Amino acid sequence: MRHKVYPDAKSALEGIVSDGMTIMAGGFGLCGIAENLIAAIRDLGPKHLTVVSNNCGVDDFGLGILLANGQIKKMISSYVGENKLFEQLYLAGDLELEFNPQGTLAERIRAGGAGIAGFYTKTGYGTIIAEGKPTREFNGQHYVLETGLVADLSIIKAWKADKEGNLVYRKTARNFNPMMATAGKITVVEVEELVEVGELDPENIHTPGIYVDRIVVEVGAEKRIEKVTTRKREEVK
Amino acid sequence: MRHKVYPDAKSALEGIVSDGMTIMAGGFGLCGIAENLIAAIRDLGPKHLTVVSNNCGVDDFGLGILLANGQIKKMISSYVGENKLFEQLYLAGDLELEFNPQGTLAERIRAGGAGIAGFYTKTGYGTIIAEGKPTREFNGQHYVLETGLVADLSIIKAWKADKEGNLVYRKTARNFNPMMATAGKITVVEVEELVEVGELDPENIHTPGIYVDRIVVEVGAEKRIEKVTTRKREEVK
Amino acid sequence: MAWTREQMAARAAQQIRDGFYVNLGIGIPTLVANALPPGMTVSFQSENGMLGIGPFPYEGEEDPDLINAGKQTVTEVPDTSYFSSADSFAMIRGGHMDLSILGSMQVSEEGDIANWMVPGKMVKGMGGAMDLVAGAKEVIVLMEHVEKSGAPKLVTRCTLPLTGTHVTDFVITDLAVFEFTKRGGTLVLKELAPGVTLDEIKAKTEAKFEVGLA
Amino acid sequence: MAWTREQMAARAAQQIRDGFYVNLGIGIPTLVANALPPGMTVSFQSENGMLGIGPFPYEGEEDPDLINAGKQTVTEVPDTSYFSSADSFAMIRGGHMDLSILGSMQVSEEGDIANWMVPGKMVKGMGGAMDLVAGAKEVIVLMEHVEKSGAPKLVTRCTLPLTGTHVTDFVITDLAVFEFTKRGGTLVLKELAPGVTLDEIKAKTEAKFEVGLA
Repeated sequence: MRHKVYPDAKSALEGIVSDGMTIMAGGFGLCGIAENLIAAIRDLGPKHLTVVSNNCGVDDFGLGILLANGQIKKMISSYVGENKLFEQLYLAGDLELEFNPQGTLAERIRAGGAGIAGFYTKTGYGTIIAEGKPTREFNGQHYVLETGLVADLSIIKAWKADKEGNLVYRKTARNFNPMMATAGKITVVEVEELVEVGELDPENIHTPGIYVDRIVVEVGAEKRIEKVTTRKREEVK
Repeated sequence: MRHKVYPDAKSALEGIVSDGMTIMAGGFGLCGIAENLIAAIRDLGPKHLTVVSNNCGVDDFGLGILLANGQIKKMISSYVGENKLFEQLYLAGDLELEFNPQGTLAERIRAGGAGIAGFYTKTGYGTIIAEGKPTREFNGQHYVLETGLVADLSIIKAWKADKEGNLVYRKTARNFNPMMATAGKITVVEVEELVEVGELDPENIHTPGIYVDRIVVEVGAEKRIEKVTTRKREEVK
Repeated sequence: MAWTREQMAARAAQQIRDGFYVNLGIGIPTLVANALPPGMTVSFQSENGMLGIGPFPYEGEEDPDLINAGKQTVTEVPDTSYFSSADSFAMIRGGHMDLSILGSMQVSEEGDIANWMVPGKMVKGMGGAMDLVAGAKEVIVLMEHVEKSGAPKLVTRCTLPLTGTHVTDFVITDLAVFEFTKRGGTLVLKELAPGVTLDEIKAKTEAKFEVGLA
Repeated sequence: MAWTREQMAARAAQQIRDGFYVNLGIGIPTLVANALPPGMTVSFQSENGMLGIGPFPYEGEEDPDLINAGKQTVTEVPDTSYFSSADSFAMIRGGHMDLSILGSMQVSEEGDIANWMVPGKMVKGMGGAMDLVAGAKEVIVLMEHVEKSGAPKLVTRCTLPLTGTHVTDFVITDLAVFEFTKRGGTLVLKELAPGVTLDEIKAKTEAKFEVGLA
């Protein structure tokens, strides 16, 4: 048995966070984010972080709490519109920001984890995203060279893990988590349920245990919904 | 309901095979190959085919039967050692052969299906595989540019499909099938079991139905084992 | 009389054929799902990793793990599948989506789209828009014909930073419907909203277009 | 007295540390799995899409859908996972395998490996070997010290077409054990098989090496 299971988020991150490091954080909006691990990073207090994440939480939740705590130097994201603090820090010059098209961001992370140093995509050709990047023609079409991304640490949210780190995600909480699990030099995962080895179906493991270094079971997660949209029972078609 | 289900392999392929086309064929060795679809291609008789497949079957089974029938002009493969006929045709100059490292082949197919025109890999740098291909340095390491691969037709073997074409594979019969399903202009799948929409777990669909154009239920498949290796009951550790 | 948002969505829905796989952007495009004629099989994709999106959940049944790309709570349908963001954009970039319907700030007469950034304003980001316009087989833009200021949004050349070049197939505004003869080809006026005249369109459109009214 | 194939495999097994994820090539490397000391947790990967490989099945329990990269029937273990070939080589190419153990025809004094092609002979293909040597964190070559003809296999420069350049960390032959100080670094003789002399190794080795016997 490998010893991947830690008692809590803080002990799982202690000794592996440091100033100036690059952290990948899974999630799309507030869906599929590692709440306990983000809180532990706030508590452990590393500064000047570069954070790779599709979004940056909201003012008082998700990665927003690291922003509020002045720990983030730079974000690499595709969409960051949901927090006012972000805007203030950015306009004041206290926060660097690199926008990547969402699919390019996802693919850069997959490439980083897969040993692909760079890849050619049509996305962004002819836009400011392509400025300064090499381009190349394939079959008469224009493509932009994008590079693989890796991180010192990836913080991942999964639904279940077994003790060897095999992971399954739940519904759209999967999003960026599987690729980020592959692209972190160290990958720490927060799960809702820890099961024994052998309890997960080997055909349906979304992230094999080889990518997971440390596991913590989530405690007291809020799982906040950003935009509750519902229909009334009368509206049944 | 989309109408993807065909009564048999021949009707599923009729009208969509033609001389000179490129076909991707899933499978690793004889594991996870679309036996009925291969037989239907033999019966329909298209010639001068370029076939992308990790291997080329054995003399009397798998893709070997298309070879024996003189239908294959060129193979793009990583390993073809299992049939004597292949060797004879190749040495006689009657068969073209392009070797790709297995991981490069898998990634080229994934890239083709994912709209990635090319990617940089370390694999093969400094070998004859890299000859004539652009190379590039990233962080002081050398990489070779490989291009995405697509096909006119992909023939896929899955375990189960629902009628919308959502697929699940079984054990190591998955291999090249998922990527090839994404890289065929037309993708036809042969399955062991067809189920109703809603019977497959949405969290564990290996290939979403968007990639699947036509489905046939396999009849009389042999599922031959290339190398039976066993242990005796006494050998239990 | 200009089309309402619902009428614009209904017009866009007419472009959808049975069996299509479609990605809907946020805003007016969201309304297209409700405007489909009954009996059609259409699957909606959400770039955060879901194919087969159902309606909003009943009150009290929202699932924080089940949202669309607009971060709204949604539901499953019988043929739903989930996948990662990388697999989702492989689907989009690889040309597997039949149709992407999205809003825009400007569309040029060459089919360039600018829909993510206004210089001088805080930029939220392009999200998946650049991937969608570069990857979908067909791109329909749904937008108001002019800015609140009255400035045309169908322009000779986009003045705002681009999302993609030569990517638009179809433009539906509150006043008219336009089609490009091909990607990067000629813009053709196809339909007018009731009571809207050709002269009004000419006055409110900077982009060069041909008239091909039925 | 030269080491047997089993002894070579056992020596290779000593390089495996608890918790390692390992890919074993066909031939002698296959024997390494049986040579592991009890109590160690090691996962074996097979590049056709499986992590966590068990022993051969009992007679009559072979499953045609469950084979290793050598196309032999195998079994699952409790933590097995299955994945596609693309995901498998993402794992390999991305540097996630702790160790790859494979056979070779030649290894050069710079750590180049040639193990897939003999010009003039029918070439079967490189399979996954090029990806494995380029991607694994550590590469161990297990091979006979010399050809049947007596020609050295540890050479100054490979005369056969290469599989990878500067990729070898460790070489175990039937006569000796060598280690490279680093990738592309100096080859060092570390151990001799019982009864094998330094002079014998010098006579049978073309590659330049330093002597660092314990």
